[in-house]
Order: sequence, then structure tokens, then C-alpha cells
Amino acid sequence: MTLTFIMLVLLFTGALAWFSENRWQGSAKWLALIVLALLATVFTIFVISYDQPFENLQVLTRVSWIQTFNIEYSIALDQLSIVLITLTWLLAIICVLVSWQEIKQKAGFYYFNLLATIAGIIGVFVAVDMFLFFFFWEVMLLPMTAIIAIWGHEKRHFAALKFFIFTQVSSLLMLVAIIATGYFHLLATGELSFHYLDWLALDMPLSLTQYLMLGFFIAFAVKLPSVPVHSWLPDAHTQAPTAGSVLLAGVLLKTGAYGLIRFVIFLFPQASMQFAPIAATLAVISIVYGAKMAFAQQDFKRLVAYSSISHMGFVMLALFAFNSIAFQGAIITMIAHGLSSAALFSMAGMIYLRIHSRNLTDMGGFWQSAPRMGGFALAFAGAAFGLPGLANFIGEFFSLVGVFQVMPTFAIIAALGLIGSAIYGMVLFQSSFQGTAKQEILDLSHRELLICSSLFLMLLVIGLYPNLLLNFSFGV
Amino acid sequence: MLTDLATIDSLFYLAATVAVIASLKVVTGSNTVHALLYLVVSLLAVAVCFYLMGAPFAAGLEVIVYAGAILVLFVFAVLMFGLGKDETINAPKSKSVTNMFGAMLLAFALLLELTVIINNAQIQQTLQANVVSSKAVGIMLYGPYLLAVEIASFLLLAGLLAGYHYAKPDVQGSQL
Amino acid sequence: MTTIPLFHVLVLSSLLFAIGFIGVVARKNTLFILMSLEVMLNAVGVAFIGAGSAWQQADGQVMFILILTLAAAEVAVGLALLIRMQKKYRSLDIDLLNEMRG
Amino acid sequence: MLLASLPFYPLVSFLLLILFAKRLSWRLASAISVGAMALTALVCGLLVFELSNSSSHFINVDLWHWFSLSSQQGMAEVNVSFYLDGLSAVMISVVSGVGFLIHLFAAAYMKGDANFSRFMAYMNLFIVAMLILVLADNLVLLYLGWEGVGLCSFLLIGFWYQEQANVLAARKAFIVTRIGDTSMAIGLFWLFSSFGQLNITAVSELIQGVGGSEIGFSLQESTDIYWIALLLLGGAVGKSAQLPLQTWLPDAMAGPTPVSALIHAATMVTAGVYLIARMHSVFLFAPEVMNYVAWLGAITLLLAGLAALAQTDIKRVLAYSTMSQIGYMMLALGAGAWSAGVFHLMTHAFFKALLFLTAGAVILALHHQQNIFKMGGLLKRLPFESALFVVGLICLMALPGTSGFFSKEAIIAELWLSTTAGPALWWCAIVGALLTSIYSCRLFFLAFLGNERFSEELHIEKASLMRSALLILALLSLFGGLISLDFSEVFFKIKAEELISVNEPLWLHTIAIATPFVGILFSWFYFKNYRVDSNLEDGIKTNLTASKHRFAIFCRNGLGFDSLYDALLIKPYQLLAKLNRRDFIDQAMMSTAWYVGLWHDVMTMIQNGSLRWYLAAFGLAIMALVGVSIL
Amino acid sequence: MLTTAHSQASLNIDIISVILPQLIIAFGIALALLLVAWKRSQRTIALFTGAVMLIALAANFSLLTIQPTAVTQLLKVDSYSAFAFSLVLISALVSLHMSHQFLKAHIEVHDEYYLLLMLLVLGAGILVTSNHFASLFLGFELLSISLVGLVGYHRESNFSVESGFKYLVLSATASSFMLLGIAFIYSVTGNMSFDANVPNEIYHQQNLRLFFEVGILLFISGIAFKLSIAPFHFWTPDVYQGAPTPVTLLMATISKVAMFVVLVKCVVAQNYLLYDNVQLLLMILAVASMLMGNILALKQQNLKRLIGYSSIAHMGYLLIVVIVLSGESLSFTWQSVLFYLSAYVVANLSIFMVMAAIQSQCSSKVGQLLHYKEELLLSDLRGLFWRIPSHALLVILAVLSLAGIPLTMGFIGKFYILSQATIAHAWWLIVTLVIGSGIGLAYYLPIIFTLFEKEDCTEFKANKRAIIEHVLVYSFIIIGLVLGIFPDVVSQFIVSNPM
Repeated sequence: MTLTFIMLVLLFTGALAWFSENRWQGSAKWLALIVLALLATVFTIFVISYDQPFENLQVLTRVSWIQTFNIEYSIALDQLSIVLITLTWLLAIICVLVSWQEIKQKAGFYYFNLLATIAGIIGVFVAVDMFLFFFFWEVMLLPMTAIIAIWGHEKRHFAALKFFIFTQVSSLLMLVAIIATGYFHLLATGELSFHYLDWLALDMPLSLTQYLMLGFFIAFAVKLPSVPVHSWLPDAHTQAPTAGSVLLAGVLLKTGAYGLIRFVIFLFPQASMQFAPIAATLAVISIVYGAKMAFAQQDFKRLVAYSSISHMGFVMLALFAFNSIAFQGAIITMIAHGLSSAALFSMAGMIYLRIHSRNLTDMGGFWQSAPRMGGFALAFAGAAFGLPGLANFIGEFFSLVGVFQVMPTFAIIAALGLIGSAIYGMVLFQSSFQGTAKQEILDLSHRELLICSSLFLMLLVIGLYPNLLLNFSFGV
Repeated sequence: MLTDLATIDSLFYLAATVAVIASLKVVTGSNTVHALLYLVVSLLAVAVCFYLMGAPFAAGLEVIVYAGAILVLFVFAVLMFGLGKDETINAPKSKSVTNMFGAMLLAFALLLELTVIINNAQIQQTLQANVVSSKAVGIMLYGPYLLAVEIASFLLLAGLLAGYHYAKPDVQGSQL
Repeated sequence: MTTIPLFHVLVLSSLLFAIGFIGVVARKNTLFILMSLEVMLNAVGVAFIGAGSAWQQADGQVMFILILTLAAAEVAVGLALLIRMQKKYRSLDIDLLNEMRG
Repeated sequence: MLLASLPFYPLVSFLLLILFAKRLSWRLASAISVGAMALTALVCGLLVFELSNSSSHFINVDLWHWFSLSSQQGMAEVNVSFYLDGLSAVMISVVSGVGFLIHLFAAAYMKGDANFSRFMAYMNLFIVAMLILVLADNLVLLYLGWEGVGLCSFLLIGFWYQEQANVLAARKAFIVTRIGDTSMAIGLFWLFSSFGQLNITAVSELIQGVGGSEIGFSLQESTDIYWIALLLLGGAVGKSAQLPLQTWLPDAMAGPTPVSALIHAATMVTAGVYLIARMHSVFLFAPEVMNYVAWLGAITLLLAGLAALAQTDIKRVLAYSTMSQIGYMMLALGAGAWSAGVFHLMTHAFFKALLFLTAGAVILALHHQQNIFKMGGLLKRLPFESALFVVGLICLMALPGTSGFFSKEAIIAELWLSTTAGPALWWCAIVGALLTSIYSCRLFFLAFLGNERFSEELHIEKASLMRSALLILALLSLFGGLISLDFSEVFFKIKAEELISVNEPLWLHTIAIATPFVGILFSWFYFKNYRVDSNLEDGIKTNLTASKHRFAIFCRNGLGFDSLYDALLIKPYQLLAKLNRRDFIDQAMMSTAWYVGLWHDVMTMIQNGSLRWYLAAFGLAIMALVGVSIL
Repeated sequence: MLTTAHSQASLNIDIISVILPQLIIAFGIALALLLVAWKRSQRTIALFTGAVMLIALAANFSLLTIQPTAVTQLLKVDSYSAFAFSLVLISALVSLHMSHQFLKAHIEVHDEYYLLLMLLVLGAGILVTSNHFASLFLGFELLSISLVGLVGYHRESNFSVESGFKYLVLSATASSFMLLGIAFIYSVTGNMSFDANVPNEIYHQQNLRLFFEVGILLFISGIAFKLSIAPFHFWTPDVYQGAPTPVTLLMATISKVAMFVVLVKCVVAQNYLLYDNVQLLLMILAVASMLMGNILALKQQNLKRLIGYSSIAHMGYLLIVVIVLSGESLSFTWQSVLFYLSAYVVANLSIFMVMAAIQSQCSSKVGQLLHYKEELLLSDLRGLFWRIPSHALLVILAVLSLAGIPLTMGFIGKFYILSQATIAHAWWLIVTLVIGSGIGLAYYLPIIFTLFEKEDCTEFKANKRAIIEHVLVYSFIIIGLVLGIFPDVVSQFIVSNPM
């Protein structure tokens, strides 16, 4: 019930912010910030005070919703979703902070969209009725698209359209798979059900599941994204406002990974086992290709976008290795990438705010005038190319160690991605902060300092004491 | 003598050919009035067919309503606009004599048929044998098809209204 | 059952219908198009009468009567539109009516 | 607990310096950093003492539990914990001792720089990373230090980041070493997947346990070991600038001279050697790899010596010589002369640091003039520096009595009979020694003898800090050879009896000792024009220039490795990137949209507003459908 | 001899009560004529029409749960037809309000408009209840003729004659095709009632088989024309564009609903319409219209044309349900069809409401005669969201619903269709649907984007006087959301009943 309450409050606050902004200039961001903080604490308290352990799914609410299809409003939590929701809270607050200066016009409606997106994301992480899941999956898209399309940069409409069409078409395939599974449940047990737990109980013939699994897989692979369906991501990330990119890279991509874990691997084990070689190949291609493309880019955000393709490739590879170490690696990579890419995107936003350009050729030598910024940029770039001591290293190390035990060649090729990541990381950092000083820029303000340092600290803590996450079993 | 060897079939086919030829002339004719006349002819021929198929009531309606009423509407329209010529190129330039000739020929053929039908006793009785009488039609109309008739009346009303609306003179702001 | 086979009746009606349709498509003159429409409807009438007499039912003729009313209504509206067209375009060329496209 | 605290002194000073970067005065900043280093050195000394009279020959301390990897061999605990034994003791003493001296020097050397405190901060950070590297008790922590020193070297090479050249040098250094690191990482994965352990001692015990016993390794295991050793070697090669990944080191000289002294001569570049020595148990069971190591070392030492002969930049000469010296160490390790290798590592650290620092002093005096053809006659002008430089050079040439002599002799002595090396490599070592002496002489003649080929006035500062640092280093390098290292516990002895039954021909040693002198003689005559004042009679100074011979230029450019890699790897990668900047997959995706648009245009053509066409279409459609339904 | 059996079923009172709504409309028409004779006033006639329709709606409401009852052999009322007719009435009411908005500017009194509107509704009422080819054809014609009258109604407009003629000629052709088809079918089956059980061997008598199949095809093509299913869709965009906005609304909602319901009735009743080749035929039609509709709508700047094209696509989607229709799950089929239709109707009503509002605001008075804003381009919506959020919100909801995004009814409708198709394993249709809706997004989303663009052009401001308009707008926003989130509210009205 608490979670429902949280989501509703988010929506309501969004509406409130929308109206209050019209009344009092600049009230929306404060409202958003405060409410987010409060809800985050509420969530934490709820999770801590909840009596059952979260090793496996704890169904919190289960009420009938649409009798026609026997669809229920049913939400549940387990460690995986808790961790991801926590990440969501963190990044949500970061988003509000990065939008502080950036969003000037239509701020009220902006924060409405932001909060709605967050509500949708949380919904995605907690929904266990497949229809409900799909519902949130789409609802999360709409405000996100709005954010890109309204507050984005020069080619925003195109980017938003591309983003929406890619995700929508792929998720229609997932919808078909959902319906098919539901009706298979009808055939098998005599009653229609879209509930995840009922489906887990169901045993389906491999001949069927491989197609169903494919339906889900495509949707999540698009969201992840994996080559060859990645091409919405660079545009969306580049054109979105900073907070949009942060949210996209930080959380929305994770919903794809989350889906892969929960609805592909746990739901159709044999089928995905059978599918693993193809998936792993795709993942490896994404890793290497993403790194290579990142190196080629001139646009700061575009570069980071391609780098996240590469990183999510690690996640997918690790997931399809079916190995506990790799699995933990995947989850840590998800969190780490969430933090690091968010950090890099907010860095891009700060630079854009100062020089009104994302083009690396317009940058250079900023270290001179903004040493703090430079230091953080280096740290985040380091995180991106997996510097030991930061979270990403743990993630990639676990993933690769795990993958190596199962399919060494894939691991070795993927390890080449490390070199690629070093290259683009160097290019990113050096061409923006080193070299001859193109222009003077202001160093970090206190707010920005807060953003960067908090993100960096989280990366560092996870990097040096990963047991924070490793203590969870994540249902394996 | 001719009356003896005529059967219903042959008569039907004759009328059918007349109808086809006449309607061909309708769609290919260049002169509107001529085309209208040909249309009359084809309708008459179809009426003969109806009669031969044992639907005298329908045949009568065909002649009265179709040829009588609807085509008169057309004629009115034609006269109203003085649409002498059709401005299509694909219509063949033709001698009015042959047109007249053709029309008269077809009409004459139909006349011939009618006389034959009426004179030929045996045809008459075969027709009598399997006619769907106007009585039956009436019963149908006011039995199961009663609502249909009502609806048809509304259909006519709709036609009337629409026609009125389009045809009424433009008003420049004055109360009608 | 009349001696005229139903098949032939239907062939006749389809012939008339085809002729009418060709007229509708081929003629540019709106008036001719309306006439051709009449021919088509008439052909339909033939088919109904034929079927009706084949089944020895009055339904065919009833349908024919209904079709008559339809024909009347259509002609009324059509001619009214014709008047408007004449007023507006000073011509009956149907090809003038293609301002809306794309 | 002392051990645990060791890396934290520099860390604290790093944090202080980085946080209050601009606000610290030179005095305060240098006080913090150098003081921290002094503290480190002190503690290091205490530790060594503690170790030497501790019963167990190692000290182990856990800081915290990092993470644990579960595998079918069981749970592998990976902790942040330090392990101190003979080997690492040598390393930390080198790192902290030499490090301290270099800090001392740097404090004076970099005094003028705007970002002084940032510089010192990086130096401290480097020390932290290096200490972690050498003290790590598991390979993951070692990898952490490994990357950390890489990062610091990147930062320090690119310290003067306004010049594009430095930036590129830094990038090159990082990426090239990163290649090695990746291979090392893969090595770790392999190691874990085949032995289920990442703790160094655990691994070596495991391997020795199995290898020493009667069973020996299964075929699978032995191939695994072969590959693991090879991959680790890749890491070592990358870090310590051996073939084929040596190209970054000469460019790394773009950094400030103390950096070159600390990182690219004394400590970091020897990390590879340390790694191999550390993982010797693995290498011992992969003799082929040992052989590769030896050969790699040998070839590097020759080629680097050759390249050093042709350089014009004083620091590049030293860089190539560093390369070749590390080649010696590799050779030693490959030959199984572990202790000799590590010994040479230490001595080399001393004298190479000395050389670099003195070179730095010279360069400072000459207003950052590094071209030796623009020097000359400095013996008279800078007697103190020159003297120290000479000391450094004789150690480098391993003239008898110097520290270099002891270590190099120890290596050469073991080569001949080594199972994995052999006579051929022995000869390589000799030739290498010859080359060393020749290029050292050339350098000395060009820089310090002959006539002055510089115009502007020398800027001589008698910073007591610098000088004291240099003096201590000079003493160390002269008498460091007397420090006896005992690695009996560290290195797992194998086939010891063969080494005892030594029956090598007597002339070996004579040749080995004689070689440097031969070199000196040779160069005395060959480089006559460098040495003597050619132009005393006429007032015009004939400017010496480096030889324009094609081979000389080839050597000067690092024997063409750079251009080779450029053509083979870098250019293609950049080309690929440039060609596919627009992401052909994206293009393909978008082409479908274009295709739909095409259809749209076609269909709008059909929708042409003509009523008769619509009717015709109606008819056509019906005909088509009739056709379909009849067929 | 079934016919006679039906003819015995004379019109006693309880049977009359079943077709009460239609009767009310019919009497309303007659009374309206009298009213005109007595007093000609814009307001009176409009109010009267509204009242009649409201009464009809009320009367219809009681029929939502009725058992199927035959009224003579021509009509047959069941809950589905009642539901469909209430949809028709509701959209007629909304359109009435819009028409009043745009007619009251004229000095001239438009009685015939309202009469035609009522006739149209009557036609739709007959169509949805029709159980016999005769009533089908009559309803069809009543619908067409009155639409012809309405389409060109605005005579000052440039497009009046053109759209009128296009619609007249094409629909006349279409209806004669359909009639010929009916004639052929009748000549084979010998019965024109839907629930006549025709013995199978009839279809296999060789000489007439061709005519029979062609007849079915012609019949379907006639209906497909009205539903503007490709390739019989050509008239749609032009007529949509040419007609006055309220009339376009009528075309988009009423005629579609009525025609589709009757199509389903035919298919359900006449099993021969489910022959393989007929099914193949329908499949071709469905695929064609799903693709063509969406592709044609791309880059379309004129809003009405865009809606027209999208309607093509939607009928294509809906046709899937008919194709996969199978004997056992009739009630589910009906539910899907009616739900989708209601979603479609609600969406269209919403969009057209806003369009009409914009038009009536942007129209400029020339002299005392109001010069009506003809073209309604996409750019007229620019920045609407920042000026009148309520209207923009309505548009957004409607467009999303058309695009089939969750949170809206359209998604539930799509869910129904997908379920049907999945049960029937009609994978290719599903693939086409997915592709189609993917393309569809490419023109639906830009509409929304334009709403959010910087406002610069139109002077359209919310006029505070139009209370009804605001009430309608808000109520439709609420309806859209509530029904989108709790579809059961609707589907519980579509109660199944044994056919």
C-alpha cells in the first residue's frame, strides 16, 4: 500500500508543482526536491521496518483491477527492485538538482513530467502483474518523451519521436508475448492470469517459450540498449535536457536490464539458456562497437551515450552467462553505470550551461579555470573506463570473471572493451579539460559541487566496499 | 406465323439485346436528349424482360415510375440548363439520322415483341402459370416489409430535404 | 418456374451493370454519370426480379420497389447538386472537382 | 599496524594538498608532502627492521574485507590487506627512500610552478598507489595499485597540459600500458577460473603444492599456467616498457624531470619486474614463458641501447637506457636469477634516479634546454652536477666497485648455465653492456666535455635541498651494492643442486668485467670530436649536429616502432572511427523510415482528388479481388 | 418458408417497445417538420432535436440488457445493437452541439440540417438493428443520402459541391455494387434474412457458384466503402476535408459504428461469409488498410485529412476481429468490437470538439455573414497547450488513445484485438498491426509536439462564455482517463446474450 501511496503522491506533487509554479515563480523545484527527499525516507523506513525478508518476492498489494481479463493491480518487492528503486531515488534528487538552473521556462510542467516519470519507473520496478508492468512501462515513456520533446536541444522532436517509436514498437511485441502467455495459462490451468507468480508456477514447452522469450527479449534489448537496436539512444541522450539524459542513462536503461533479469531469465530459464550464445554475441558486439563509436564522436553527450551502450553490453553479457558471480557483476555494473553515466551527463550539462555547446572541439583547457570540475571529470571518466577503486571496476571485474568461467572467448573479446573504454575516456577528458585553454569558465558552484561529490562518494564507497550490494542474494 | 415459333426465351433474349444495345448507346451517346431517349428504350426493354420473367407488377412500375417519372426529372434538368451538347471528347461525333434510326429500330423491335406476347396464347398461359402476382407483392409489402416501406418513405424525405437544400437559391443574409 | 434460366438473367444484369459502371467511369459529363448510375440500379433491379421469379417469391419485386425509391432519391439529390455545380463552375465537367487531393 | 598505516601518510598529504590546492604556500605544501614522505620512509625503515628479526619471514595485515568470489573450488576471499616479505620490503624501501629523496628534490625543482601543490599531490598519490601495488597480498588489490600508478603517471606526464605534445604523450602512455593491463586482467580471470584463487601466497602454495608433488599438473592445468604466465607477462611488458609495448616510455619524458626520475626510472617501470618476481611460482612452471621473458629482455636491452646511441635529448637517452636496464632485469628473471634481477632493480633505482635528477639540475641550469648537442663543456661550469652525473654513469656502466657492477655481474653470472636462458643470451648481455658504456660515454662527452654550444647565461641555483638529495643518491648508488639482499624465503628454489655444481669457463667473468672498459676505449676514440674543443684556433664555434645517417635517424625514432604501430593500429582505428562516425546501423534503421516515406509519396500520388479515378480504382480493386477470390 | 413465419410476428406493443428509440427519432422527425411549419427558429429546432435524441437515449438505455428480439423479419434488437445505438446517439448529441455552434452564426435558419441529422441517426439506428438485407440496404441508403445532404451543407464553402458530388456518386456506386451483391446472394440462397439457415449444398451448385462468390465480394466491398477500408477508401480524406467539421465527426463516428456493427451481424449470422477465400479477402483488405492508412497519414498537414487516413487504419485494425471471428467466442468478439468502437468514438469526439472550438473561434466575420474557417491545419494547434491546457489535454488524450498508448481506452481496445488475434494465432495480422501502429506514431506524436511548441500564431483564446463547451471538454477528459484506467465500466454494459 505504501508504494502505491508513494506513486500517487509523486503524481499529485507533480500536479501541485505545475500549478504552484504558475502562482509563485521557482516554487516547483523546491517542492519537487522536498517531496522526493521525504518519499525516499518513507520508502527506506518502509523497507527497513517490513517484517518479511526480501530474498524472494514479497507481494505487497494484490487487488482485482480489470475483471474482463482477470487483471490485477499487484505490486511486490524484492532485493533487486529495492536496490534499483534506491538508485532511482538518488538519481531523481540529482535530476532535480541539475535542472535547478537549466530549466527556466515552463518549469512547473517540467517538474510534473519529471515526477511522473519517476512514478512510472518505480511502478515498473514493483509491478508483478504483467499487464500492470506493461502499463507502467509505457506510462514511464510518455513524460520522458515530453521532457525530451519540450525541453530538449535543437533536434528534440526527431529524437523524441525516434525514442518513442523504437520503444513502443518493441514493447508491442512484448505485449503480444504477454497476451500469448496469459492465454497459454488459460489453456493450461483453465483460467486467464497475467500474474508473474502464476506464470512462474506454469511450466511451458520449450517450443513455445523460445518465442515468448524472444518477444520479451526484443523489448528489453531495445531498452537496454543492445546493438543493433541501439540507435535511438545516442539521439535521445544527446537531445534530451541534462536531467532527461541523467534519468535515461541512469534508470531507464536499467529497466531494460531489470526486465531481462526478471522476465526473461527467471521466467524462461531454458529458453534463455538456449538463446544465450546469440545474446552474448550481441552483448560483446555492443561492448566493442559502443566503445569504438564513442571514440568517434565529437559531441560530449553523444560520446557518453555510446559509452553507455558499451557498458550495458557488459550487463547483458554477464546476465546471459548464467553464473552467480557474473550475475552480481551485472547488478553492480547496473548501479555503477547508473551513477557514473549520470555523473558524466550532469557534467556535460554543467559545461553546456557555461559554454552553450556540447562539441568537444569547442572545449579544452578548462582545467586551468575550473580545477575542481576537472578533477571530478577525471574521476568520472576514470569510473567510466573502470578504474579500480570505483564501482564500475567491481562490476566489470565480477562480470568478466564470471563470464570467463563459462565462455572464455566472449570474456576475452569483451575485455578488449576495456582498452576501448580507456581510449574514449582519455579523449573525453583530455579534449575537454586539457590542451590549450580555449576559454575561461566558472568553477563548480556549491550545488554542482554537491551533485558531483555525492555521486563520486557513492562510486568510491561501492568501489571500495562492494559488500553493501554483494550481501544481497538477488534471488539467485 | 411468326407468333408460333416465338418462345419466351427467344423473346427474352431479344429484349435483353435491345436493353444492352440501348444502354450502350446511353453511355456512349454525345447528345444528352438522345441519350435520355435511349435510356427510355432500355428501360422499356427491361420492363419487357420483367414481364417475361413473370413480374408484371414490376414491369408496370418500371415503365411508370422509371421511364415515366425519373427520366422526366432528367429531361427537366436538361431543359433547365439547356445542356445541348456534351463536352466530352471520348463521345463519338454521330449523325442524328442514324441515332433516330437506331432508336426507332429498337423501339420497333420492342413493339413487335409486345404484340407477339399478347397474341401468343400459349406464352400467355405459361406466364400465367408462374407469375408472382401484384397481390402477393402487396401482401409482402404490407406484411413483413411494412417497416421497410416506412423507412423508404424516410429515405425519400431525406432525398427531398437534401435536394431542397442544394437547389434552393442562395440567400444573401435575407430571412427565407 | 419460368423457362428463362436464372443464370442468363444474372448475366444480363451484370452486363447492364458493367455498361452502367463503364459509363460512370468514362463520362466527364455529370449528367451522364447520373444516367449511368440509373442504368446500374436498373441492372440491379433486373437481378432481383430474376432471382425473385426463380424462387417464386415476391421479395425480389419488393426489393425492386425499394430500389426505385432509392433511385428517385438519388436522382433528386444528384440533380440538385448538378444545379449548384452549374451555378458555381458554369460547367458540368466532373474533372473540375479535384481541388482536394493529397 | 605500522604496515597498515604505511600508505596513509602520503594519502593524507595528497588529500590536504588537493583540497587546499591554491591556498597553500610553497613552504607549507612542500613541508606537508615531503614530511609525509619522510614519515613514510621512516616507518618503512622500522618495518624492514621488524621484518628482519621476525620469526616468520613475512608480515600480513588485513584492513577490510573487499569482496569474495565463489567458484566451484570454493570461496575466494579478496581483502584489502597488505603482505610484507623480503621482496616487497626491498620494493617499499626503494619506493619510500628514493621517493623521499625525489620529493625533496622536486620541492626545489618545481618551486616556481603555479600548480606546485597539485604536482606534489600527484607525487604523493603515486607513492600511495605504488605502495599498494607492492604490498598487495592479492592480485586484485595489486591490479588496483597497478592502475593507480598508471593514472598518476598519466597525470604527471601531462602535468603541463597546455602543450598538446604533453597531452598526447600522456594519452599514449596510459593507453599503451592499458593494453598490457588488459592482458594482465585476462590473466587474472584465467587464474581464478582455473585455480579459484586470487591471493598471491595462496596461489603460489597451490601451484607449488601440486607442481612439486609427484602428480604434477594435468595437461589442462599446465596449458592454463602457460597462458596465465603469458598474459601476466603481457601486463609486465606494458608497465615496464619492454618490447613490444615500450614505445610510451621515451615520450613519457615530456613530464617534469622529477617525475621521470621517480616514475619512469626508479619505481613504476620496475613494477613489471616486481610482478614477475612476485608471481615467480607461476612462471617457474611455465619454462617456455620464462624463455620468452629472457628473450624479450635481451632484445629490449639491445634495441634500447641502440636507440640510446642515437638520441639527442638527454632525457630520452636516459629513458632508453632505463629500458635496456629493465631489459637486464627481465633477462635475469627469465634466466631464473630472481634475486639478481631484484637486486639490479634496486641499484638501478638508485643510480638512474641520480642520473635523472642531475640531468634535471643541468636542464634547469640551461633554462630547460634538453638537447645534448646544445650543451657541452659543462664539466667546468657545473662541477658538482657533473661529478654526480659521472658517478651515475659509472654505476650505469657497471664499472667494478659500483653498485651497478654487483647487480649486473650477478645477473651475467647466472645466465650461462640457466636452463631457460643459456649462452646466447649471455652474449646478448655482454653486447648490451658494451652498448651501455658506449652511449654513456657519448652522452658524457657531448654534455660535459667539448666546447660550450649554448649562448645564454647559465642560471645556477644552489638549492641545498636539491644538492642534499643528489648527494645521498650518489652515495647510495656508489655503495648500494654492498647491501646484501636475502631472498631465500621468498623465491621457491628449484633444481638448486645444478646451480651449485658450477663449472663455467673462467674467461666469462673476465670478459664481463672487461666489456665496459672496451666500450669506453672505443668511444674515447670514436667520439673524439665530441670530446675535444675542435675550434680553439678559430673563434667560430662549429656546431655539432647529430648524424644525418638514415640508420641513425631510424634509431633516433625508436627503431620505427612508433610508425609501425601508427600504421598498423592507430591509423586504421581512427579511419574506422571516422568512416563510421554516422553509425551505419543507425543509417540502416533510418533507411526504413526513408523507405516508408517513399511509399507515402507514391500513395499520395494515387490520392489525386479526381473522382473518375476514384471510381476506376473502385472498379479495379473489385476486379483484382475477384481475381484473388476465384484463383 | 421462414419469411412467412416472420410475417406472422405482428407488431404488438412489446415489440414496438423494443424499437422505441428508433420510433422516437422517427416521430421526432415528423414533429420537427410540423414545428418548422409552425415556427422557424434556430434555437427551437436545435433544442427540439437535442430533446428528441436525449429521450431516445433514455429509452435506449433500458434496452442495454435486453434479450435478442426480432421485430418482423427486418429488425432484430439485442444488447449489442442497443449499445451501438447509444454510441450513435451520444456522438450525434455532441455533433449537434458543435453544429449549433457553427450554424448559429448564420442568419439563415437551418431546419433541414437538423432534420437531416435526425434522419442520419435514424438510418444508423436501423442499420445497427437490421436483421435483413432489405433493412440493411435501406439503412445504408438513409445514412448515405442524408450524409450527402450534410456533407455539402455549407454552401458558401469552396468544397461543398465537390465533396457532395464525390460522396454522392461514390456512395451511389458503392451501394449499387452492394445491391448487386445482395441480389446475387439472394439468387443463390433464396432468402434475405440474416438468420435464415441456408443449406450448405446450395453453395456447391456449379453454375451459380461464381455469382455467389462475386456476390459476397460485391457485398463486402459495398460495406468496405462505407467503412473506408482500403482499397475502397479513396473518398475518405477528400470528403472529410470538404465537409463541415460536425458532419465530418458524424462520418467518422456514426456511420463507422453503424456499418461495422452491421458487418459483424452479417458475418456472425451468415456462416458463408467465413469461407476461406472470403477470409483471405478480408485479410487482404485489413492488411491493405492498416498499411495504407498509416502510410498515407504521414506528413499530413490538414487535420481532417489526417483523421480520415487514420480512420482507414483503425478500421483495418478492427477488421482483424472479424477475420479471426469464430463460432464459440461470439460474445468476446462483440465485446472487442464494441469496446474498440467506443474508444474510437470517444477519441474522435474529443479531437473534433477541440477542432470545432478552434474553427469557430478563428472564423472571421465578413460583414454580417460569418466567414467560416475552412482549412484546419496542424499548425493551428501550435502552442495550444500553453494557452488552453484543458483543450490541449483533451487532444493529447485522444491522440494517445488513437495511437493505442496505455492510460487511454485505445490501448484497451488494442489489447482486445491483440488478444483475439493471439488466440486465433493470426501472427501475420499481428505483425502488420505492430508495423502499422509503429508508423502511426510517426504522425500521432507530431500532433502532440505541435501542441507544445512556442505559441505564436493563432489568436485562439479560451472564451469564457461557452460553458457547455468547457463542461464537455472536462467531462471528456475525465471519461477518457477513467475508461482508460477502468475499462470494466464500459465492458460491463456490453453484456453477452445467447445468440
